[in-house]
Amino acid sequence: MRKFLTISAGLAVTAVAAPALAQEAAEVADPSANTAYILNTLLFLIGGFLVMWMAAGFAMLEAGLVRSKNVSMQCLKNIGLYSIAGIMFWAIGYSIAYPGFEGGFIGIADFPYAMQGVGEADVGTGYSVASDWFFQMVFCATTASIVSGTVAERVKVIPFFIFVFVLTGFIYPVVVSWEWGAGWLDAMGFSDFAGSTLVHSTGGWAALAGALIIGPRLGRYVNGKITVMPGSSIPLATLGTFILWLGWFGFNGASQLAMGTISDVSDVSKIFVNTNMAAAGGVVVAIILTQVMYKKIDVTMALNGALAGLVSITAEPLTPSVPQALLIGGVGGAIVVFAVPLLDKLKIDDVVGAIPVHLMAGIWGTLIVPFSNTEVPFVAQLTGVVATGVFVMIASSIVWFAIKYTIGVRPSEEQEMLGMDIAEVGVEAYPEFAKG
Amino acid sequence: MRKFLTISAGLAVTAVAAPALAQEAAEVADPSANTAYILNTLLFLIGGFLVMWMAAGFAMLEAGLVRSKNVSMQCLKNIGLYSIAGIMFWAIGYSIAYPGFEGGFIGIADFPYAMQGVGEADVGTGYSVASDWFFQMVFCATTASIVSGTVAERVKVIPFFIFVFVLTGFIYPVVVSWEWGAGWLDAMGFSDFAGSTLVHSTGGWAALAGALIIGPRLGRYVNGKITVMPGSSIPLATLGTFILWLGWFGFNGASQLAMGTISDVSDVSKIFVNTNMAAAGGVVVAIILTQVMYKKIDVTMALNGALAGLVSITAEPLTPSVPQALLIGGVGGAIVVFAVPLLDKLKIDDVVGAIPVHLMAGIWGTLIVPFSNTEVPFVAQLTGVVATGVFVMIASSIVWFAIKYTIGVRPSEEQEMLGMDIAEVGVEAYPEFAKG
Amino acid sequence: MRKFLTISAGLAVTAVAAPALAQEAAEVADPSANTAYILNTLLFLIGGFLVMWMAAGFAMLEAGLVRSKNVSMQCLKNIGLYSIAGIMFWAIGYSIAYPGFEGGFIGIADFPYAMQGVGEADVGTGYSVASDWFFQMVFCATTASIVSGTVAERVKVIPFFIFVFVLTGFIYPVVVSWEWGAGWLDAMGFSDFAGSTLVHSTGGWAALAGALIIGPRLGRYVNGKITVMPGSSIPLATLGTFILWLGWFGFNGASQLAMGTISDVSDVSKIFVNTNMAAAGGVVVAIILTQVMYKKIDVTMALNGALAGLVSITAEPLTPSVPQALLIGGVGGAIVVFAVPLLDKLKIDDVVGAIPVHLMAGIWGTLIVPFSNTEVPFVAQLTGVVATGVFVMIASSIVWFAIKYTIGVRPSEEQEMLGMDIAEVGVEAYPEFAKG
Amino acid sequence: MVTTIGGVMKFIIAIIKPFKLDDVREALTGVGVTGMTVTEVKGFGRQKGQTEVYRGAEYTTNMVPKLKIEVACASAVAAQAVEAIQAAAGTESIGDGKIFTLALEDAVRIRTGETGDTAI
Amino acid sequence: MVTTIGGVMKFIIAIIKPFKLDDVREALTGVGVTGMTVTEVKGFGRQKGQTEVYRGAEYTTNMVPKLKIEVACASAVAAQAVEAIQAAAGTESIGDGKIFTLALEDAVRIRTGETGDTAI
Amino acid sequence: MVTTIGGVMKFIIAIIKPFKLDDVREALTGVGVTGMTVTEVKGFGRQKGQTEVYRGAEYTTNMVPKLKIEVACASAVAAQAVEAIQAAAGTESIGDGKIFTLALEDAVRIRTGETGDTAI
Ligand SMILES: Nc1ncnc2c1ncn2[C@@H]1O[C@H](COP(=O)(O)OP(=O)(O)O)[C@@H](O)[C@H]1O
Ligand SMILES: Nc1ncnc2c1ncn2[C@@H]1O[C@H](COP(=O)(O)OP(=O)(O)O)[C@@H](O)[C@H]1O
Ligand SMILES: Nc1ncnc2c1ncn2[C@@H]1O[C@H](COP(=O)(O)OP(=O)(O)O)[C@@H](O)[C@H]1O
Repeated sequence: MRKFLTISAGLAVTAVAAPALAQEAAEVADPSANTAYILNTLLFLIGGFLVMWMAAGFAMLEAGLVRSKNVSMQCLKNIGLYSIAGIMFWAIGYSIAYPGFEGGFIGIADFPYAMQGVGEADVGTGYSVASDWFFQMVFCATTASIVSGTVAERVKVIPFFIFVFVLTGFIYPVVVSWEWGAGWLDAMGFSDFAGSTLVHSTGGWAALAGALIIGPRLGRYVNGKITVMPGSSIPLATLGTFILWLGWFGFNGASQLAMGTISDVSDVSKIFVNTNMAAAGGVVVAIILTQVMYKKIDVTMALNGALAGLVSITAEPLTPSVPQALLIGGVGGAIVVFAVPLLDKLKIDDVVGAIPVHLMAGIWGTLIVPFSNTEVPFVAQLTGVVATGVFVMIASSIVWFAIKYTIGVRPSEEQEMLGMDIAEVGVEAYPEFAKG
Repeated sequence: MRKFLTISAGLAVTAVAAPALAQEAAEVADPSANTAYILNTLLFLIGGFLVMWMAAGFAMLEAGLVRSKNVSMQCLKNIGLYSIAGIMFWAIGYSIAYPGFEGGFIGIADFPYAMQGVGEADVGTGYSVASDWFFQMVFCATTASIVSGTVAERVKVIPFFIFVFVLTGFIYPVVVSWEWGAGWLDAMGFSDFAGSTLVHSTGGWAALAGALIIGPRLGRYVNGKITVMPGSSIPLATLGTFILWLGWFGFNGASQLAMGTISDVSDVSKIFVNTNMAAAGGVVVAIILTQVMYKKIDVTMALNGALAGLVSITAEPLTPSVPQALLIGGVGGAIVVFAVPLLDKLKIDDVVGAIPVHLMAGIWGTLIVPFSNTEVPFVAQLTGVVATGVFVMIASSIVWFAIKYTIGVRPSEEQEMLGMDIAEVGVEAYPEFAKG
Repeated sequence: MRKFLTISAGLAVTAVAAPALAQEAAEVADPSANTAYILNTLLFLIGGFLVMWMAAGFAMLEAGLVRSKNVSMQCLKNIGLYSIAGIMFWAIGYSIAYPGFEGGFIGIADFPYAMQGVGEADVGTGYSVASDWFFQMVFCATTASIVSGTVAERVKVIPFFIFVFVLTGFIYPVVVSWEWGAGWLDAMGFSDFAGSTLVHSTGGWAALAGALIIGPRLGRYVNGKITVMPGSSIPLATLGTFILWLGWFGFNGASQLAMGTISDVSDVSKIFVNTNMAAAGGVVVAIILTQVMYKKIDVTMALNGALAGLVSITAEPLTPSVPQALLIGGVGGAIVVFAVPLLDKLKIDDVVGAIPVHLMAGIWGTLIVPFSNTEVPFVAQLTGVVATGVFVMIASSIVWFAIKYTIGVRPSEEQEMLGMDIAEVGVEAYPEFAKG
Repeated sequence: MVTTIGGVMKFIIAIIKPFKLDDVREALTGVGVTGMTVTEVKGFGRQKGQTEVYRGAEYTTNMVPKLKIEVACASAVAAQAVEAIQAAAGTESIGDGKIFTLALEDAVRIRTGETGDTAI
Repeated sequence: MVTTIGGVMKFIIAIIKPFKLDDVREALTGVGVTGMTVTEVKGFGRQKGQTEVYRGAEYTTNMVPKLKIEVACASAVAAQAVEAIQAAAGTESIGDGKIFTLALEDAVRIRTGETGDTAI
Repeated sequence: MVTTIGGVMKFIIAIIKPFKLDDVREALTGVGVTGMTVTEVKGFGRQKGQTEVYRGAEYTTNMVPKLKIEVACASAVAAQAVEAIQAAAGTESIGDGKIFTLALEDAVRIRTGETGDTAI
């Protein structure tokens, strides 16, 4: 009973402290506005560090799913892309994402983005602009992380970083400006709460373009036969998935963008629950399907199922009821189980399953929003999905091709055989362990 | 545009709220009650994501302590059980845990648990019900995680999930209802602040029942000889322990259940300190004892020592002074050092040491509460320990036996030899590394 | 002294914001002061658990960079040192660090440090003393973690723990008292916001003293030739780096020491941004330099680059603009790339690169403070750097020598060959994997 | 240095199922052979590997993990040693393995320099 | 037990580049040799290992990863087997490896007890 | 293809303590043997493994990690090679290992097709 006793005790104390306040509440610098400012900012900071942590999640997930000869490279790409994303999103990204237009297609505000000065707080916004920038930046980095997984094991490091440079500085920001930046999609009524389309599909499309243009890993699809290339470490992949799951509470929860009122914080709580339930649904469905289809439960599918569930709920984590969240996430899990082998049939080599997880589940999540949030027009959702796909595919393809036909994107066959760790990093991931 | 809309909306609410409230501040929800509501909810959310993170801790600890041929399976079980726990605790668990009775033995409220609607906040409770549910759910999942470690390497995945299904949907909730749910134990004055008995012993008893009914791993105890089966990765086990230690600040700290007053937040701080000190005490004692007893310092004992210290302090992390916390945790560390070999003598095969850590240290922590909190009657503590043990052992045994004599609980000898990863998951954890 | 100045400043702002409240502040606990108290404490708690998490970061980073035969030992040392640090900092450390003097050299307040009682809150301080102690303790532990990396693979466990005992109980606290404890350095105007010198250089000097006195690993430098001893797991080292990066938001952000006003929380946000940018700068510079110098990008250098960037900005994460933060961090990254091979030339065997990262970048970060914070006199910074170096080198050398000539510090040659895991821990880190 | 005493010793190479190692060792000790060297190997043969499914793609690992045991012994005991191994390693199922016998011309114990079958 | 039929069988040991394994296996199957045992080894020879840079220090790993293939076969097919391996494993580049042929005195199939070349 | 020139070459198999590898390699280079193949093995013999304590249970790993070195060389140099290995690998302590000498009937260098001792 202590769980309730304590609460009432807590209220009691406040109640006593309160009355004195009552009178001046109206006139003086309303403390609750300041308190709201602090709490809103705190939400961005907590959400921000949780999403930053997702960079580690992607690094571990990918390190675990590539072969050991490419693990160091995957680690390098992940820490590098996170750093580049931060710099680019400050240099021009944020200014393109929030150009200050109404219903526009593309624009740019002053750049690089000027953070506030020491001790400066802008009560007008209701939160610290630096905390908002930080929270937005980590979303940008997430988009790049998605790409690194799909094109792993066969892209040289410098070409990859060049792609990240453009993706985080230009492609992603433009898409964001359409919706969160008050652009034309937003004007249409398109709704993407935390970025199923803006973040995940964008990353997924860029990854797909890469996979198509770069081609599969050497020996992956030989005369119609699929060569399985199992990942080097399942526990690392599992760790990465748990990290991402944790980070997602910040990703979706802090996308409420405010915690200064009891209704906002209650909504954040509801988002936590729905986010968790969608992931759980994705896991359970992936487990059941793989058991039924293969008589074995592929743990990597369960991991992808969790992530697909999370991506699916990201477009609208607030309005669904728990059963709806379970359903939305569960379908995400099913998408993974069916899409992964499908991509193999199409000879599209997606090393970590980022296309099913981020692109396909992202589309599903975006299109299903009207199901729980009736104010959202389906046509707007469809438009958003298509427009993002067209733009990102074209823009990414241009960049991938430009790299391919200039400095080249793939290592030599011998280098790829040898592994990128020896070829480009010079440091093997597990130098002491014999390969069996 | 939602990024700005929401904000202004957020401010609007406060703005609207503020003046209106001014007058009636005394009677109805005054701003500081709102602030308390927000802070209480925030405590649940932070505590909740920290405890959710413990699921990753258990996964890594167990992945590191099982043999490499069963690591994928352990990862699968952990992500699966966390998902099942979430669904079951929503479907019926929470309603059984909080049936709304006074001093009862078993009951159930409406189920599945209805979360609040969008924007809804119930000032009466003083926190968002969704945040409370989330915080309670992760505790339920912890209970299941404890079981997976003890019975690792020899339980088929489906039987294991069935057990988790019952444990999280029924067994754990019933125990919780006795105390936190205002049941008979609570009426007796039993006190278990954050769950040494309700969570850890419950998991430990369920694990013990499993270990006894399922039996040891093949070849573990042959004609009186103990075959040592070292874990596959000490760094993963260490990582898991650090994750659990981190998560425990949420586990114990947020069990204060309120942060809306200066005394509550101060108590949360005190809980952080005591929690950390108990863990430190457990580590130091385990290190000293193993050095003295074996002339070597078994790192896995130090890791278990930290966890035992944490479990020990969980029943009462607030009232002890620092020396008391060190002592309580230190004894926990000693329990591990002596209990682990003892279990081997009894031929009880506990792969990760969850029985000494969660069950035995949990009992110790519960019984020692009166030492620092004189208001708590020892007899109530003893009753709680015994009642929980009897109920959980009986209930768990019924389930384990039911599974054993229907679909069966163990893989075939050959499958167990081969490892569950190949037998049931189809994916080896470290496919590329030669086993030496 | 900034620790207290900041607080009072914080309160000042609140006071201004609530004039009406000013009067009755004396009698009734003024709610907005209470809210500030809660938020300040919350900042310490969040910052505290984030920095506690850094202990896991060091453990993983070091476990990944030592050879597999010493990984269990490295895990043991890290969990042990964190525990010892907590106990020592409570027993006497905090009282030496905050002796309550003005401009003094060394002193001690009552010890062991008395935490507050249940429900007690001291409004005078503006935060819970327990939360402050917790936040300070994890800094102390960080200092010890730095040492373990440098002297890894060749120091017996008990001698190492003895050193940690003195470092965390005496050496570190004395240095802290000079500045944060209102000692003579603080009186001089020395400024070290979050501890580039107090924490990182102190750890770095202690590590350097150890490396010199203990000598390099067997066979590391034979007749002028450098034998490369690659780390056992790059993904673990990468994970460790990401953990540290995450923890650093708490390390620097919470060193603002207050979140109860809109200006404080805005500054915390600015600190988050600068901290992230400095790390990003360190990564990018390390990547570019290694590519240019070696035609390969050594991922371990990129990881160290991130950490060096973080250490560099730690002395002043608030006042720099983003370009300044990038520059400060970038130079840190360059320091690593050049200093690591330099140490090899000097036959100083620093297993994980802690000397370049924590000591050298820490000095750089401290000396560059006046560049962004003109109020800080360069001479004071220089004095602080030199004084810390002299004191820590002397004190640490005394301890290392004392250990060396009594119980001895190194294992036998045969034990070192065999690896410390077998020799002293009795548990191999990866018992099942063949060494290639 | 040593004079070669051709043919008085045999070098036995046995490929067995991993979990049979302890049985084989005991069997060899039984016939007085205490020393042996073991290597992790992968075998190809009639026995096929496990069929696994990874991310929806089925595949058969046609390599089967085996252990290779090398034993040097005097010709006199070779026959019993081979028999002992065969008896101990058999499971009547495909993939039990092979035993190969080669002539060993000479053996030296590094520590002592002893040669011939005294070295073993 | 078995009578030694000296010289009717050969024991072939080939050291090859790891990525040539599948080609070699197919080639051997081509000449009717279906069984083989593979071991991970490190080789020293003319071919030098990769030069890597670790934390600013250059170093050459003078060991090169190789695979060792052991094949027991009847003398009759030994020559073709060796040729098959050589043809399949060659890349005309240093480090391609070696093929060693030893006399195999006897072979036993553990499962059946068959001996001589019927055991292979 | 190659004609078998029986007995002109030897196949030396040495089991040594892992940390002696470099010494042995230098010693072999000293007698003109530059090529060799190394394998990680576990050895059973007089030398017993470390006694370790894991979670309160003592156990002895009766397998000791060793390295197996295989060297093919002309008979002429075999004796010196064996002596070189013995001298370099010795530590006068139990477990130093063994050196086995077998007859090598033929060798082929895959790259060139050279045979006999020119192939080595
Ligand atoms: N011709 C051969 N040369 C070398 N090793 C062989 C040969 N044939 C089989 N082996 C080894 O023996 C193992 C078992 O052989 P296999 O044909 O699978 O079953 P069985 O021993 O029952 O005939 C194989 O995995 C392989 O390691
Ligand atoms: N004398 C030898 N004894 C045993 N193995 C050898 C010998 N010489 C070479 N090898 C093996 O053959 C491999 C290739 O030999 P190497 O001299 O590098 O190239 P190549 O085969 O083209 O002459 C070596 O890596 C080693 O494993
Ligand atoms: N009869 C044998 N056949 C094959 N290898 C052997 C034999 N006897 C010993 N060995 C190998 O030699 C190693 C050392 O032998 P051991 O008896 O331990 O010491 P020593 O060489 O000093 O006699 C063993 O670990 C094993 O690998």
